[in-house]
Amino acid sequence: MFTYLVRRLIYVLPVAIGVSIICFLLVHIAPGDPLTAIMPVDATAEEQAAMRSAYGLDKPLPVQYAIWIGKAAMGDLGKSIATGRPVADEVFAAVRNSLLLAFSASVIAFPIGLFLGFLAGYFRDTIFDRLVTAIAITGVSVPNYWLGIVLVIIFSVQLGWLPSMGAGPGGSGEWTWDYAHVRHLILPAVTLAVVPIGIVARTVRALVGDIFSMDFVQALYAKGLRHSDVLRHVVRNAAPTALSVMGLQLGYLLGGSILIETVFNWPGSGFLLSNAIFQRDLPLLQGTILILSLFFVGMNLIVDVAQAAIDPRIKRS
Amino acid sequence: AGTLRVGMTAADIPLTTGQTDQGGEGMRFMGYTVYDSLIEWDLTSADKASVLIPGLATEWSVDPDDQTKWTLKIREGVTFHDGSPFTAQDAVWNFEKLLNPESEQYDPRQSAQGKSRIPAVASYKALDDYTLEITTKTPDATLPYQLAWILMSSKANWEAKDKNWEEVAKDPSGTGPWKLTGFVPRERAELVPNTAYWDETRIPKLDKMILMPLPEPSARTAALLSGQVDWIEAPAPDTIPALTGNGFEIVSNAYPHNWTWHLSRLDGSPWNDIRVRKAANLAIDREGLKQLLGGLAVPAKGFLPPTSQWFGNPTFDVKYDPEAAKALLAEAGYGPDKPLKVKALISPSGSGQMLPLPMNEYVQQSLAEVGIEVEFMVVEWNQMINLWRAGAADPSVDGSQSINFTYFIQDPFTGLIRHLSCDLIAPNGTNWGHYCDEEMQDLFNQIKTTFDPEAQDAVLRKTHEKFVNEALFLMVTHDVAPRAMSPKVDGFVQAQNWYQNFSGITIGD
Amino acid sequence: MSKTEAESGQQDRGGPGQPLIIAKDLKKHFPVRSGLFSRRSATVRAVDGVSFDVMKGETLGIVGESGCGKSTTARLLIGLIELDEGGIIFDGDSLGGDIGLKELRRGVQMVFQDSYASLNPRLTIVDSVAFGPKIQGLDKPAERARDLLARVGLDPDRFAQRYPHELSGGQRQRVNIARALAMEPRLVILDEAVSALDKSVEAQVLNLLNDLRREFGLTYVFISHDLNVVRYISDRVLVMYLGEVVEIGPSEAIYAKQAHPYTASLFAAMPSMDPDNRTEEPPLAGDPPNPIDPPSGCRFHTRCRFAEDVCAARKPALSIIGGEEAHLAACHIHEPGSGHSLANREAAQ
Amino acid sequence: MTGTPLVEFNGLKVKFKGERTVHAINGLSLSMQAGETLGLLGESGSGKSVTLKTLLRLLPPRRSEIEGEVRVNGTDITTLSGRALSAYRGGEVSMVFQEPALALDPVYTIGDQIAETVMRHKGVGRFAAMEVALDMLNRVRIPSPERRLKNFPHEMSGGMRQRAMIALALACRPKLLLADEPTTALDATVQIQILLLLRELQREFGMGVIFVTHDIGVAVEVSDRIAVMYAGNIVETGTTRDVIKNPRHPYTRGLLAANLHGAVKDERLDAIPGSPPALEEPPSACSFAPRCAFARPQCLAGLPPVTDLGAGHSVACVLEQPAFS
Amino acid sequence: MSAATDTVVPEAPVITAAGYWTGVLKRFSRDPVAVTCAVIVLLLILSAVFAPYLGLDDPYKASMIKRLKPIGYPGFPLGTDEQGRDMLSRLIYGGRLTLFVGLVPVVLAFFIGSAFGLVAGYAGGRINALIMRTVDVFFAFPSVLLAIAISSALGAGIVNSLVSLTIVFIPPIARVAESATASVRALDYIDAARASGGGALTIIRVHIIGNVLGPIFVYATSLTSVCMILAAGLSFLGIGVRPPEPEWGLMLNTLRTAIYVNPWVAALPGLMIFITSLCLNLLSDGLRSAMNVKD
Ligand SMILES: Nc1ncnc2c1ncn2[C@@H]1O[C@H](COP(=O)(O)OP(=O)(O)OP(=O)(O)O)[C@@H](O)[C@H]1O
Ligand SMILES: Nc1ncnc2c1ncn2[C@@H]1O[C@H](COP(=O)(O)OP(=O)(O)OP(=O)(O)O)[C@@H](O)[C@H]1O
Ligand SMILES: [Mg+2]
Ligand SMILES: [Mg+2]
Repeated sequence: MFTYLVRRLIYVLPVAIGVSIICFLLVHIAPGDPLTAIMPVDATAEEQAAMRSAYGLDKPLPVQYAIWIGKAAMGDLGKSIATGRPVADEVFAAVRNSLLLAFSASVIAFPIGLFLGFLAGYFRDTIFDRLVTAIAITGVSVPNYWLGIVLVIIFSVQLGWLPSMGAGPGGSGEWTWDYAHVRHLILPAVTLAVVPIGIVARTVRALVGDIFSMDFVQALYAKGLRHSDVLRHVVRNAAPTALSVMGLQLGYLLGGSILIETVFNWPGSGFLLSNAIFQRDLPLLQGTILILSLFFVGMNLIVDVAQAAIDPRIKRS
Repeated sequence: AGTLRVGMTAADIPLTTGQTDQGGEGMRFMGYTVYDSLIEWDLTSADKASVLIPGLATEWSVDPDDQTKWTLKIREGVTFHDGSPFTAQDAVWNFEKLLNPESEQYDPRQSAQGKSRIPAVASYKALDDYTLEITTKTPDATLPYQLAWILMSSKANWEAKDKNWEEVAKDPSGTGPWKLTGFVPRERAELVPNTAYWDETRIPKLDKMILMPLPEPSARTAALLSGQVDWIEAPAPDTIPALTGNGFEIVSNAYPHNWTWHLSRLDGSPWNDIRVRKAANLAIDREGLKQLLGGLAVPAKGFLPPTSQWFGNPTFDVKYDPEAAKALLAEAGYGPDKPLKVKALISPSGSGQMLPLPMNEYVQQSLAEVGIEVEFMVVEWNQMINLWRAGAADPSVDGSQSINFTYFIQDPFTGLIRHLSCDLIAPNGTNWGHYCDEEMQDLFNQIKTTFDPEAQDAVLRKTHEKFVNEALFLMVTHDVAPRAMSPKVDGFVQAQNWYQNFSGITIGD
Repeated sequence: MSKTEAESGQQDRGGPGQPLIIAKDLKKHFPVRSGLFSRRSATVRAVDGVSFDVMKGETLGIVGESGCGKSTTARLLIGLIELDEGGIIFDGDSLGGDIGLKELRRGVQMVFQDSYASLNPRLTIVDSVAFGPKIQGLDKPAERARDLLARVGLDPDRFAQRYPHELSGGQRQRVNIARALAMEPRLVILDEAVSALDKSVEAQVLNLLNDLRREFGLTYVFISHDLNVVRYISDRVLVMYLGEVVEIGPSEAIYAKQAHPYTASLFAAMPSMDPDNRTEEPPLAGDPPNPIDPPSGCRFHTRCRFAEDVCAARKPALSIIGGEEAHLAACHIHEPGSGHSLANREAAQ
Repeated sequence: MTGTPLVEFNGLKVKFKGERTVHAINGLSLSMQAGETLGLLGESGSGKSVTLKTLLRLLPPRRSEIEGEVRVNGTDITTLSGRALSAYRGGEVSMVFQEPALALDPVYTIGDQIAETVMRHKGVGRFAAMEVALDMLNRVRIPSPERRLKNFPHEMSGGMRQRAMIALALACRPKLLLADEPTTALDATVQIQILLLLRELQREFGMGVIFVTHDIGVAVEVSDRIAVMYAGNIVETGTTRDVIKNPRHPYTRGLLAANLHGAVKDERLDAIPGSPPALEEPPSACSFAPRCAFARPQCLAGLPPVTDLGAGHSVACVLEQPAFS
Repeated sequence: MSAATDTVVPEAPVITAAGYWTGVLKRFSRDPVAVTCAVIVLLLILSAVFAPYLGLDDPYKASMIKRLKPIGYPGFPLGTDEQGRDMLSRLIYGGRLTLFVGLVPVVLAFFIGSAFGLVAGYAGGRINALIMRTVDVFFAFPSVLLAIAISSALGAGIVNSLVSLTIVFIPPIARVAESATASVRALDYIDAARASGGGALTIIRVHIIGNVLGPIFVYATSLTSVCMILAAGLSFLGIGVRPPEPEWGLMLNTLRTAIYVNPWVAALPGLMIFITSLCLNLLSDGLRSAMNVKD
């Protein structure tokens, strides 16, 4: 297990470096001047040049990368051009909020997805299966940013039950687990949960269906096991894959919530990202994408390792 | 009493250290609230254009012998939120903060926002605690307007924060009617009244004001409708029926802002022909456009809003008269068989740009009806700013003959001079269209050298008359800075200004 | 036929006395990943010094347990995988020297065990058969293919345009044979070509193979684990164990008396067909060892009931059995002076 | 023949519905006594596995239709359900599958899987069940059984897995063991070990065994009686000796010839031509007739009658009718 | 010829020799849901392609007095948008761009990704490592994030959207192509073809492409709905198609504020995205089961 872990870690390194290079290059292939957004519109050429060198944007690309990655490794992602605050602080604060949202969405999505998927896989080719498949396909087909808007109209504007935006009363920054805050979480989390419900349900359905059609299930019945015992075996067999699907979905939720966060003004990484995009805030853009994708890489790693740990079929040496 | 929660259009809390960012909104919510400037705008009246009034300086005058030398009397008894007194030395310290890169307190971020606002200032010194002397590079009568930009932050606080502006940002100190008690980047800022404010009439009546950045218009509306905020800036026009229908109030007023096409005056530009310019101005049904904007617009009668103190009495009536437009075009040699083709730079969005796309399309159609065919070059807002800086002659504008921009036109410089002055031709300045006219230049010089405010206003009126009579811009409309608020909000008077006074507001239950 | 033979260079050159193919000391070790820090990455010694020759017109049977390297040997012979060591001489021409892979493959073709996996599911069978001739630029590949289909008992009018999934296993294997023959090879390697077929169909295919051999003067290398089949079809038999040859000889000789204890066990493991005389004692215990770490010395010593110290210490060489030149076995018992207690008795006999 | 037969099929018919209909078993009748080993011999697709699965009621209920009677120890098992069915499965009858690698749950240890069955049927605790599991592994002669108890299936070799599978099947001392080609996936040297092991355990446990294979040699090694299946029916049944030494059905004879035992090199083999029928329709005549060298017009007229040749030897072929002999 | 005599096979009913795709088509046509979806998608595509000939209003023609008219307003069956443009016309023209931006990247990625995957899968070794490790790097980004990152870097515009979405979808397709190729590569008939002297390119062309394209294609079709939603999402964020082009995501964005005035009209573009992606998904599922490709 240990060597597996180490090998997996070593394998992650080049990927992480590749990711950082892409993050770095992304913002440099962009046309236009990154400082535009923060300079007063009528700044003179010298003022612009001075600012450019203050932000280190006048050095050759490889040098900029080396400086950037060196600092990044020390936890210093530079300062946001727009706000002057350390990018790392901004990103981590935002990622915390995104995580909160992603976890909440998972808490909604995974049990539902698992439940539906399992039942559909179990009752394969029945009306119930069709129904679940329909739900699942609807889930993956609905543009969730649109759904979010629709939910806001219904539940915030029309019914006035739930807040439409923000992560707390008065845009509060400190999250606490009280009703006033949790209210804010409901709509975005539900919206975000729709896609993973579909994906998890579909995957688990296929998985459980496949497992049920495997020989050993017949052998289990042949042993005289009851239905419930056989289900236990099936669940145990499906668990590693289902877990890894859910892990990946969690990663996707974190990286893919930008549209939802924009719709709900949720102060998370996606919202930060869209601000960074809009303001062409280079360091912030780089930092956010880097952190999110590294988080995703890490999530993949955890998923793989966890899967290896619980799935005896995967060779661990 | 009560707490006012405001949904701003900015994406972030403006810079808190003094000189703000985030444009006019930054100054509005984080500038004139927490800070004061030496000379300020009168924000008490909704009926007339606002004028300059004493701020931290009680009076100012120029030396009649040396018209570059200004003396300002500093208000006595003013203290910062941290308790330290405000003196002439503090004013000097604040100028150094913006203008002198060698100084300890130099802050590039504030400098980036403030330096270009006071181009006239050459030097400054404190003659005593309450007398400040400012020397300009050349005689410049617009200095008071320039000084209205500069916000004064506390030196004592900066020193207490280890001379670190980032620390200051978290707990800033100004002399303004509001104190910033805390903020979460991109989420909220909390302001409470400064009960020791020097102008008792402007001590806030509220307990608290909370600012929330809500850049997305429909998110702002939803937030207001669902009771998460009490006040939103710039509600989308289409949401206004829904807002008023639900008992929310829309407040608006004209203010120094215009939405124009800045025309290229390079050789070969069709806009060099005054008949074409006038024709275009006559082709647009501004009332129809107002409808598109939900009634939230003031149709342009000139470059400045009709209520401006500098509007004057232009002879060219900017109105909708397509027949006259067609006639003018025919005179200029264009007609149905030979339509005039022009290329126009627009962007799909941008702060303060109102609804650039629908509006430009409207303009496009209006012009098409009289025989001007417009081809758009659509670029992103940030790119647009670059192209605006680059000027009409730059290859990157790709031969576009106009650029759609909204202008902050609050003072003589930003309102008139910067657009057409020969020495500010892009890329050295913001004269995008390369316009250069002797007579105009002469008027600009007069503005700068007329130190008597009344006389200066007269020159400004004359200048604006020339703007209009020669149809130097395609003058379309003015924004009215709409804001929507819950019926609980009371006592707000919307001044004809970019900035507003929040002190009189109370909030009921 | 003579023209195409000339084209594909398939004439006999060395005369009947020269073996059609000689395998000299073939070695193939597959690396397998093991622990991250282990310097020595493990290898599967799939084929480890295998030598034999195949005479023109004869059928050499190869038998051995699963994983002993039969398929690897076959793939080496036809150049599908690269040799690590050793050499192949085809009718006097050495591979790599006198002839290249291309020439070798014209002379050697192969039929695989999995009749389904060895046909492209998206090609009609006539296209599958015609593929080789087309590549080689032989003329009228489609016609040739139809002829061959007819020859293997599939009426081209009914079958030519079918897809593999529309055929039964036996029919697919016929197609595979036709496909191999389309290249006009002189040597056909049949890697478990009949193992997956039902007994009744297997017999049909064996009959077909015998007919074709006679008709085209083919030489076969016939790999199987069914000793009955091998005995029926082979002139000589080669027995492999963990990548090595343990015994080789004329099939009658080997079936009459197995010299190597492993061969003997293999034969003893055949189910008897006599209900009155059923097998009472398993000849061997346990499974074949892992080829990743083969036992030292004689690789069979871990399972051999005659094993002595010498067997673990030293690898036995192939030595002649019973004075018959063609019959060789690699066992210390048959190696006089090897130090094995039974060796002398053997010599004395 | 004494007492009730252990297993008795009476006109069993199994039909699969779905994308295409398959009449897998067509009126199969067969009986076997307790303690007897029956070899079920036949080509691929002849319905051997379906017969066994019917015995265990493992056929997919929604896609299969079963007609006829199947009695085990006198009870008609086609009517069993719920508790009775699970007590029957594994307790009275258990099964060894062809591919132990697929028939064992990959994520449970061998020990767990055996113990689970024991706990289910014997109602003992986990500890006691593990003891039984260990004992069983010992009996099937798995080396170092303590260690193997904790192994997952993929950590064992093919032969070992099959031994474990057998241990599992026998853990509850069933009266009937079904073995579906348990040795086809194994090497010859391992196969014979398993066959002998099964034979020995059968004697030891005194259970009845139905052993499915397509290899006559294997059938000879283990079975007391042999039943030859073709296209979903039994064409010939008798003691092993009778069937091997005196095969009467042309198909049995063909199979024996195709076994190549004693075939002379270079001599043409008496191969059965063609391939088995597709079974899309229920047979209305002798299914083998199209491939039969001795086919007569009568063969195609109707289902062949079953002729009892005495001593339990019976053949379903018109040629054996007295009219022909 | 004696061998043939005893091997003439008395065959059960001869299965008509039908090509693989005929079978797929047959199975597909038996799936009512998939067929319905195929028809809807086809209609959408046709109406998009032939939009100019449908006698629709000009999708760009604005009218300030006819703004945000409700569904069923005379002359505007689906109402008008915030600039008084005909919604029906804009939705149909919008389908044009949306489908274009939604489908073209998948098509491009299909070709490019398949090419990479084929080469990597067939060549193995170093080449495989080089290609697949690069793919891994791109895989390390959640797709939405990658699309947004690239699009925001390149700026708004149709071409840029196409580029960024294509880049996003190349890695997953390459992965599927690689594993499909590698598994086909391991089959005996490839060895047989190699033994017949076929060169790598010939073998890829004759024996591999035909067998891997199916699964890759099915996978790619399952990406179309993702791609379309994503493309519309980019426009929705303002980094996709630029106004005033009618594009569903963009329309959704510009109509967002109109949701208070005329929620039904404002919901239409989202509904179109939803219906289309639903159909694409169901279509892809139908195709998958018709082609009998496992997940
Ligand atoms: N490409 C390969 N990579 C790694 N190991 C391999 C490879 N091919 C074969 N081996 C290993 O080499 C050994 C010999 O394999 P080979 O296929 O030649 O055996 P075989 O005698 O044909 O077995 P079988 O009877 O099962 O077909 C086996 O242990 C196998 O796992
Ligand atoms: N679940 C099922 N659904 C449909 N058809 C089936 C099913 N199970 C078996 N069949 C069909 O029933 C027939 C008999 O199958 P069975 O598995 O009993 O054959 P077998 O004699 O065991 O063959 P083998 O030796 O290949 O195992 C075959 O034609 C098979 O296709
Ligand atoms: Mg092999
Ligand atoms: Mg079977």
